[in-house]
Amino acid sequence: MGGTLNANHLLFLGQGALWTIGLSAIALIGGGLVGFLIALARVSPRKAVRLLSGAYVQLVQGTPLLVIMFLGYFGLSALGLRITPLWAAGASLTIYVGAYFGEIWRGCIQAVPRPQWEAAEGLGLSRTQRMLKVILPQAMRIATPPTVGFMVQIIKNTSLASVVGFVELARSGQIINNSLFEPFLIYAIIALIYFALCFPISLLSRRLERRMGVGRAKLMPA
Amino acid sequence: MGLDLDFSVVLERWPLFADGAVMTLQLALMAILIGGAIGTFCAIGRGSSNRFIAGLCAGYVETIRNTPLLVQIFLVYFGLASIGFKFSAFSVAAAALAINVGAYTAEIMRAGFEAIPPGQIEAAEGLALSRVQIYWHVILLPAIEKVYPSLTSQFVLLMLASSVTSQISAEELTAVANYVQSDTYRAFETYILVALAYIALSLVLRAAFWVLGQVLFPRQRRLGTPL
Amino acid sequence: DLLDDITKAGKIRIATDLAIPPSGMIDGAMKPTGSDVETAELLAKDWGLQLEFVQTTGATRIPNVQTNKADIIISTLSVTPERAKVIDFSKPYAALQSVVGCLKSLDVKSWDDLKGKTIAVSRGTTQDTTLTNMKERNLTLSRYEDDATMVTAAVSGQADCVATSATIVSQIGVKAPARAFEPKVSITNFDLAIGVKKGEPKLLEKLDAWVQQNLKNGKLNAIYKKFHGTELPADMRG
Amino acid sequence: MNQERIVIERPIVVLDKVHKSFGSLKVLDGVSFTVERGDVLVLIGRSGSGKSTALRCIDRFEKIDSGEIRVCDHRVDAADVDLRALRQDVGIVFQSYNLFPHLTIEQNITLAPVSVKGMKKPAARELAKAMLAKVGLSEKLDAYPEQLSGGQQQRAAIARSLAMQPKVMLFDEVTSALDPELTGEVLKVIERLAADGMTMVMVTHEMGFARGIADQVVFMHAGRVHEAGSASILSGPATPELAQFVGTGL
Amino acid sequence: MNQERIVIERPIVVLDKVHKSFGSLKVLDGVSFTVERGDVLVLIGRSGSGKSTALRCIDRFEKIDSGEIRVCDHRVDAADVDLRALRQDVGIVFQSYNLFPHLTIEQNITLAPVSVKGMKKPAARELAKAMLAKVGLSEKLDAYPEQLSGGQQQRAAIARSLAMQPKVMLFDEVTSALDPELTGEVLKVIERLAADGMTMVMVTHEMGFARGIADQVVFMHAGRVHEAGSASILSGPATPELAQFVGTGL
Ligand SMILES: Nc1ncnc2c1ncn2[C@@H]1O[C@H](COP(=O)(O)OP(=O)(O)OP(=O)(O)O)[C@@H](O)[C@H]1O
Ligand SMILES: Nc1ncnc2c1ncn2[C@@H]1O[C@H](COP(=O)(O)OP(=O)(O)OP(=O)(O)O)[C@@H](O)[C@H]1O
Ligand SMILES: [Mg+2]
Ligand SMILES: [Mg+2]
Repeated sequence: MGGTLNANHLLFLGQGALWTIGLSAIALIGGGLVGFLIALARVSPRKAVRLLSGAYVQLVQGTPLLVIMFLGYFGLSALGLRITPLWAAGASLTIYVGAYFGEIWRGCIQAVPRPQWEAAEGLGLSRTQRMLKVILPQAMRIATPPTVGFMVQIIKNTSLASVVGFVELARSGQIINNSLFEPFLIYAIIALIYFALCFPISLLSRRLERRMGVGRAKLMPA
Repeated sequence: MGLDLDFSVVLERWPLFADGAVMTLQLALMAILIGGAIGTFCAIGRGSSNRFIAGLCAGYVETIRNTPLLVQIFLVYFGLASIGFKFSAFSVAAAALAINVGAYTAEIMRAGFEAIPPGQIEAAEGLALSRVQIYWHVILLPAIEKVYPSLTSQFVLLMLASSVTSQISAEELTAVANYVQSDTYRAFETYILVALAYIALSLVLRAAFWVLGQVLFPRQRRLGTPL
Repeated sequence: DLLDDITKAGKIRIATDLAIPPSGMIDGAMKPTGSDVETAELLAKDWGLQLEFVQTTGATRIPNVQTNKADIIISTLSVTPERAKVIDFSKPYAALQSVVGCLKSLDVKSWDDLKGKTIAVSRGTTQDTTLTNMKERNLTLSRYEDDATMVTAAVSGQADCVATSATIVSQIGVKAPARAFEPKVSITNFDLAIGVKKGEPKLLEKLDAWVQQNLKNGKLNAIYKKFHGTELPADMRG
Repeated sequence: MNQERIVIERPIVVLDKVHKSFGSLKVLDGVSFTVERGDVLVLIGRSGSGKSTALRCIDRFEKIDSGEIRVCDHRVDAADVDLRALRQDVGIVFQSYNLFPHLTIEQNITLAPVSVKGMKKPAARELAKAMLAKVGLSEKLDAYPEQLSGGQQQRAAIARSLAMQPKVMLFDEVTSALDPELTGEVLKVIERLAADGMTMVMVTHEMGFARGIADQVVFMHAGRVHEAGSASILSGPATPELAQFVGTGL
Repeated sequence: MNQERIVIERPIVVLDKVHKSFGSLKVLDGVSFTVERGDVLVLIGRSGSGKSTALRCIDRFEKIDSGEIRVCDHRVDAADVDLRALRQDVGIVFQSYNLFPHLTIEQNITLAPVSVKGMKKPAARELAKAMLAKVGLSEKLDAYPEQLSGGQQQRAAIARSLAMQPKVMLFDEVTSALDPELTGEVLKVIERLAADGMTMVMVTHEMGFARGIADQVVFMHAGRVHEAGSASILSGPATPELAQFVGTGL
């Protein structure tokens, strides 16, 4: 116990940061896929599909990620699914991020002006064609800034993967702190690393927003 | 199945959960009140022609939005104590949450302000209203009305995020869960229960904001449609 | 049968929290160390098995074995009747000597002197449960998430009393000489045991035998002394 | 022997006692009219009288409550009407041009022929060129909508509809958003279409234009056909409502 | 003895060689005119000639580059002009009515008298009623703006300005967004105000109305007063520009 901060500690933090980035990537990809399906389901012509996907979003957005992680990791294995922490963290983040992306993207799809839908309908395009060729390309433009903005939240939220045994950035800091007892130093370093990861993305999202002239408010988990 | 669920041991401790839920709500409400005010002023400040004030507000918003809440809470709690200010865990937790949600509120309110047509402000100026009167009578309420759904959701998220204040000894819902589960080792039961409790609290909070909206926006109550 | 599975795999997975010094922690070279870590290493060596640490947090120690992500727990698990309903315990391999420690300058000699003072504990530890159950003593607790946060609270001045192991109490003075703490009142000792999923009698029996043997030959005592600075209680050393 | 084939021309658009409400608001209250092949019907009336709704019902953007609508061979009011087939026979152009902003003019025009009719890309491109020539925009093939003026966008929107070779065209105040000069451009295109024999139903506030182009004028008032006839009713209205409407110079 | 008080009536609005540019764009290029108490001055001119800018300068919504503006006793061009006092003396109504959508009509009208003049609520309510009666909207006290038609909203906006009992009213194309019927409603209200002796400066494109109401007509062209005089200049313009402008019937 005790000792002072050395290069090994920093290396350890670096490793944690790599996991943070890796988990974020998994969450982005998995959550992106689920979110896409949810967004489509939320604007489905079938009421049951809309309701079901709406309930999913409500449920996930009403539960802290910590609890989702816990239930995802141990709950799934309790049901007999053998999954590694990586899969469990990936699955939980996917479930969580999917709900938020689904909501964000539903908004973007619906932000495509009504007359555009009607014009496509008037040309005799099928529903799928309308979606693929007219609505989604336009929604994608609208969606870019808030999507990039949400990535910041994903990065910060991967810290909760520590409950399933992941030693990512926040947890590696905690472990070092528990042997060094230097909370200010350690947490300041962690804060800096998070800031270094997140701030460029925030800047990017702001730039995109300005360029597209969408001054929309970002709604995001703290 | 590797386990059999037994909720009785956990449910026995319901008064603890109730206390925790009450504290979670109290924390959220304090943070919403203070953070809402901070955020509103900060949104006004960012549009200020005084570059120092505008920069200060922007710096605050960016710092908070790009670092994890947990780190912010540690720095406030232990930071204050080591320079000699000792407050209860509750006050510090509420303050840290308020600082956090303030940054997000500022962003949302800014969007609200920007959505007010300039003609509205000119009309008010033409009626000889002062700047403060214009903000108060003409800008604030319509701006809030425009972003009310976003604000509501942000505040619900804050309530969920308040779970990390368990780290600095605030006895809110997650703290109670952690305590109960290490006391009983009934982890699943505890966390399932707590998940349900959080969902219920979110619904309660949303309902409360809906009612508040009905009071704040009589026009909407009468005409039903948002602006 | 879990024992057969372990033997077949040639590997034992042990759940340990590496953020609770001095039982589980990381050394300057970022390697796991601590009394629980060395105990686990000893066990694996004796049984001729490969060792794999499953890193846990306090909250996830039990679910890890319940859901088969780890075979056993060696992670300052103290034995209480409540917990015994959920999990099986081996014979105790160590004991937790916990105390209430306060600022040296504080005039505290007995439980009565603690009335009205706020005592910091790690949430969910046996100190927490024990003190919480002392209703008649009217104690005020503030619960932190882990030992490190609790120590930080003591160092930074948020807490003047802590309930924890004697080892940690002495650590506070090392971090902040101006705020040295000393043990004031002792709390009962708790037995620490290895945790096993319910319904594995063969494994449990083998663990019991191992614990008994290593208590007798003094190896467990040596490990304990190395990290905690004191010997195990005499009756345990047998 | 004289081989004459007898063709019984049936009206191409028929509305018969069409009723339509939004909630408690009665918007169409028994509207009936018919359009013969090659004819131009102009719908006029005050704001809110139900003109747009009537037009939208013809292309099934709104479902009617009762009555009957037939367009070419489609029973538009039937629950099982083949919407995509209907919309291949009917072209519709709105006040807001609604070109797809992420596609070039050419892509806007070829989208439906390729995806709906399965036309080959090169053939569709030729078609696009022909249609753009028709509306006088040949050189704008590769432009994006935002690079065009309002009048050009509206003409491109008309070309896009024409590319599906519809049997009927519906126009809803297609010049309302344009200034007088641009309005002229667009009206000229529509005039040429009429001359080529396209069947059309249009809502417009341009009375002078209506007078020149209409085979039939229908004046709507409070959800009903209040007065109808040839373009001459604009000069000699029979009802005081039409007289007032024409009088206001609207 | 005959006790006569001699009152030297000074013009209530004076613009003297007013210059104003937006960046490199010269918008007002030495504009001068005066308005006597009780007079109506009508500003006309093509789009972009600077009419709105001139009007906005009078109420200090724009700061001028050089020249002088006096309104009542305020030196509007001075850096230290008391804006709130100025705006109590001047009422301004824009093309977009800009009623406050979250307030009822009554609240819209009482807001300024209560907050600025410190009037008591019940008195303000009486005032609101009186003003609404003046514009023929007595029954709309408790309605929200969106429940009113455009013409009614514009009349309510006029009532809101009148409630501050201004000495001058400025109107900027207050009927441009309205259809002919609603335009009539609003112009009638303005006519009555003129008859009551209100001093007014208005920008309008309604030539017929201008002819009837104006004591003075100012024709602006390229940021200058190109021609000015009594309403008769509309019938017999001296410059070819005004002749062309009047000829277009704009
Ligand atoms: N989707 C809808 N839901 C509810 N009411 C509607 C809807 N569409 C139209 N209405 C109402 O139906 C009435 C008739 O509308 P419609 O658009 O057909 O009038 P219009 O004659 O085209 O008028 P304009 O000249 O202003 O375009 C109006 O009162 C309108 O508010
Ligand atoms: N805030 C501004 N910034 C830059 N240019 C401006 C601004 N306001 C007006 N202008 C420009 O000044 C010129 C005169 O504008 P102004 O609005 O006074 O014309 P107007 O005579 O009122 O025209 P209209 O009849 O269209 O209202 C225009 O070219 C306009 O684009
Ligand atoms: Mg219409
Ligand atoms: Mg103007």
